[in-house]
Amino acid sequence: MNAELATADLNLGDDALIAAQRLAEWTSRAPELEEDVALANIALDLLGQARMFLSRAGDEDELAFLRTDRQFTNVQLVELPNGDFAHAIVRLLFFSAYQRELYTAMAGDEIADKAIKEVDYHVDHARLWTLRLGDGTDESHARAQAAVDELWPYTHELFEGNDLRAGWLAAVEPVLAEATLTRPEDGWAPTGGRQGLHTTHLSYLLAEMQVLHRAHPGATW
Amino acid sequence: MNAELATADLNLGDDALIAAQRLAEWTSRAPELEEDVALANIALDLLGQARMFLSRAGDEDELAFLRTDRQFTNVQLVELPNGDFAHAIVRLLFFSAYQRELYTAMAGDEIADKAIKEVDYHVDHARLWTLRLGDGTDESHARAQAAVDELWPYTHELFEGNDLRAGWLAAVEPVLAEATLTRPEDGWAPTGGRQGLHTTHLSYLLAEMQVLHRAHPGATW
Amino acid sequence: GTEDDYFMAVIAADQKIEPRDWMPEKYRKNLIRQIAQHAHSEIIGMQPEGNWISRAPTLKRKAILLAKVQDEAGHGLYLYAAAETLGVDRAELSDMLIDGRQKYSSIFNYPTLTWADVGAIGWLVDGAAIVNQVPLCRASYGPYARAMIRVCKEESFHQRQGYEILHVLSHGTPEQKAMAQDAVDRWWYPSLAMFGPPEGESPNTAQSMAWKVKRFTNDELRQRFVDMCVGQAEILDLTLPDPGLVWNEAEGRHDYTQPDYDELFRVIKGNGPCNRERITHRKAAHEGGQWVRDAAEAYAKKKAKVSA
Amino acid sequence: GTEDDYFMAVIAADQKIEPRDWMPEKYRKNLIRQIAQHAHSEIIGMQPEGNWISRAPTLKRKAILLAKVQDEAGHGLYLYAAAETLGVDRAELSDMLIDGRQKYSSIFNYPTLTWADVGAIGWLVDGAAIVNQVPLCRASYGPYARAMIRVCKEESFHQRQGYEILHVLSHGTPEQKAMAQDAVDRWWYPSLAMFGPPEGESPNTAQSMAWKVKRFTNDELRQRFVDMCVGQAEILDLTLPDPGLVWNEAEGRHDYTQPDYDELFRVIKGNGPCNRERITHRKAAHEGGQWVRDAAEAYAKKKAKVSA
Repeated sequence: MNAELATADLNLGDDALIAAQRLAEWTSRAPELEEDVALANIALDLLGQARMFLSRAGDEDELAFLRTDRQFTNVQLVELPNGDFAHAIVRLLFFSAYQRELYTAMAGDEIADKAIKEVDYHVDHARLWTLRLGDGTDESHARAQAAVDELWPYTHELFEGNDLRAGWLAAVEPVLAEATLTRPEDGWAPTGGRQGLHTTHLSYLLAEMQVLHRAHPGATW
Repeated sequence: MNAELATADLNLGDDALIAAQRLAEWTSRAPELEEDVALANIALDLLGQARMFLSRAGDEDELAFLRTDRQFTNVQLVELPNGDFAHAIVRLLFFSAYQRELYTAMAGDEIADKAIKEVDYHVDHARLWTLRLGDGTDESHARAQAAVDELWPYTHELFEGNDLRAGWLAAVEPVLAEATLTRPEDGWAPTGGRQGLHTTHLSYLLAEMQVLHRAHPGATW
Repeated sequence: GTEDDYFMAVIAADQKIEPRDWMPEKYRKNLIRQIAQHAHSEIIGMQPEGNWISRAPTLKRKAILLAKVQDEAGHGLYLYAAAETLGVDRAELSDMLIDGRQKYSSIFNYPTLTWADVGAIGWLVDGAAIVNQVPLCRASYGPYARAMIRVCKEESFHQRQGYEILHVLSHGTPEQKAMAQDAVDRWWYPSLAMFGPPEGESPNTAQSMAWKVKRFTNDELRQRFVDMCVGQAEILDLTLPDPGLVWNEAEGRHDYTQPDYDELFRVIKGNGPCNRERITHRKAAHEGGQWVRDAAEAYAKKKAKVSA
Repeated sequence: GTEDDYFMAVIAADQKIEPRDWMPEKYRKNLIRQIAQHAHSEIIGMQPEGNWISRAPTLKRKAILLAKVQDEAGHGLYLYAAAETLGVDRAELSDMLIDGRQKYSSIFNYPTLTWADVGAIGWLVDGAAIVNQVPLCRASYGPYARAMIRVCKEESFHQRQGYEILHVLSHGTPEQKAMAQDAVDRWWYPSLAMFGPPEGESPNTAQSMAWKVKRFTNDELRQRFVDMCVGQAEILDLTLPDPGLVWNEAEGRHDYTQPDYDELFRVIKGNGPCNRERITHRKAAHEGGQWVRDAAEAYAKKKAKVSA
């Protein structure tokens, strides 16, 4: 294993872990029971991916529970606090479309090959809900557009150091268009996650996620 | 120092500390700048009381930062999550009126004698705002009444093992009446705080409050 | 009448009543009440355990717990579907849960204070649920019996997971062991109370047994549960918090102290530690999701119009 | 005209202009802009530091930090009061902050990532603010000068507290020391940028200096700040993140690398890491408090009617 691959594994593992943590916060709060099942299922897939990537980079629990936010290298998109259901769906669309591009580009990598099938389903689920919300009622359209506008700037960070943006745009733009949503102008492009510079939200997320593990150093669970 | 007094100090210290922590969450979020100053001031007073009581019971920082929720003995009233401003004011009214009765009954105790002047101001501040909200607009009345209804059951726990309730009612009931608010019927009386049985909210509050201290065992700050 | 005779004959022959079959109105109502209460319990039951997903101590435990809570949502889905075969709809049942016309298991009105509670719920609460539910796999109403087979299979998996959590804790650090014992101390009596009040005080038992919706009395099931737990507690090296719990050689069973049924009734009537919180949470999720369900419906209508 | 002569004579004599005095419209507008921006900075400045109140590592540090953030609210109050003497009202200023017509110091658009940031803000940001503000205690407009005297006194107390936080960290565990260095690395250049762009690029400087609202150029103040920090950094045993920072014997001052002014302008234009978050937070507090302010007003009217 070379150092570059270990870094990549950390990045991908952290992305998936933090995305799973946010999505799991929806548990018992979804707008319908089927969606409680679906969101938990997607969170489980992401958690599984996180475990595989982190285990390849080191000890999954040491990495997940004993690093500070300055040591996590996930993109900021996944750490932003949950908003409404439109926020969850649009974030899932943006993030899973990115994961699909990435895992496709990584073809031959054992973990990516396994995860791509899951991610296909995530994209599809997000796409269907984006259509329903964007092209549903006035209220759902407004909420979906607000989520798109809020989250778009954070998507730029997904493409630092790779050339996946064209493929991602080709996947995402038609969904937004079919959902009657406006694709925002590119402008502000917050960054820093890959260097451990996060929004202030991540340290709160980690405080909660790590509290039990850290309270019992060396314990087995 | 006898064991009974140490327990009393822990109870009172924990009450004040958790109340301060919740009140301090309002910082930079108050409905007007004067109220940002006032709430921070009250939180500071409570924090000061907590420090004196906990220091008399042991090491203030060990007690504040290294116990679990099962070891905290504050009443549940102070640990409930923040709601709207009416919730903050009504809780302050109920809690500070209790503190005033208690500290008055403790006359001669060095800490109580010092704190009583602060608490007089807290009661007065809460009283004035209860009047403004209860007898203000329809919306503020409805919000104040909702806060009274939600919080009233939790006041029973304040009077476990003491005979302060009559004095407290004599202080609180006229304020509610003048504020055109209905004093709820007594009924459900949640309990457990003094035995370390809390609502599930306390462990989240502590996870946040203790995260930094616990992450650096033995460090000086 | 002939219909009633046929119905009773099916029951007597241990055959299944199916949705298309005639059934007495009281049988139907009683079943709806029971299945809905069970479905509601799965849905509300997501909350106490869901409380620890974000804080699970390892990633593996997080995955197991998340999968378990997801299973509960799934159980809710099968059970609502079974109830719907009796001519009610889910939205109506959901409303009845939120406004308190229908109940859910009172056990979920207790808080989950530590990670060990996740273990204790699995071991004791799911254990009690299984003892209650295994006979329901033979319930006379087909859709209910079939849903219960699936539910019981998953529940017994959950119970083993809970048992294993406690086993690891009780063989871990002194703090972990204390945490496990504390959880068992708090969950033991509420679990015993899950079987309901003793006979004579439970209004529905006799009729339910005649209809083979219920097959054992509350006390029979509670005894079975106690007898089952004693040996498991020994292996766990944890103490069941009942000094009156002793083997009765003559009767071939354990004597034990009954739970405090006054407390049970207080909780059932709405005054447990978490009743308000559970319903407020469910209501917020349901009402907060209204705009989403409206959007899905509006979108489906647009698409139907286009393809028509 | 005579009024203008009198005004300039007061300025020339280093006397104070008071609210009742005649003043040029541009002087008034310029002052309102400057005082309001300063007040807004205090209000927005509560957020980055407020972020650590709930997590302060000891109760004493929690009390000190809470008191400091409370002081900032207090400074906001004096400064809004000073601005109000110039004929604007606070509600209007508050609206201009929220809708972006008036600015606040760009430094507060950076996040506070660790506890050490609280120290770095105290040492560097409050330090830079003091260098900027001490001359304003002699500003020609009386209410502003008097508010600044009070503000500067408290700020210098805050600066010492921040310095002390960093001192403890840098002499603590290796993790604490690294945390302190990391914070200084991140806050150094944004603090230098607080003095504004170099002369020639700052549109208001010449006029403000003529009116004795401003008394030194941005570069003079920045130089003073750099010279002050170097010795303090040595005692702190922390490195200022500028390899170009060296003593220039000939000039009797330190040479240093200028901050990235492109970044400063990006942040001023709204694209710093936290601009949106800061305004969203302020807006939520302001709008969320509307019903409270309405209630207070309605109550006051009722009482006035009763006593009338």
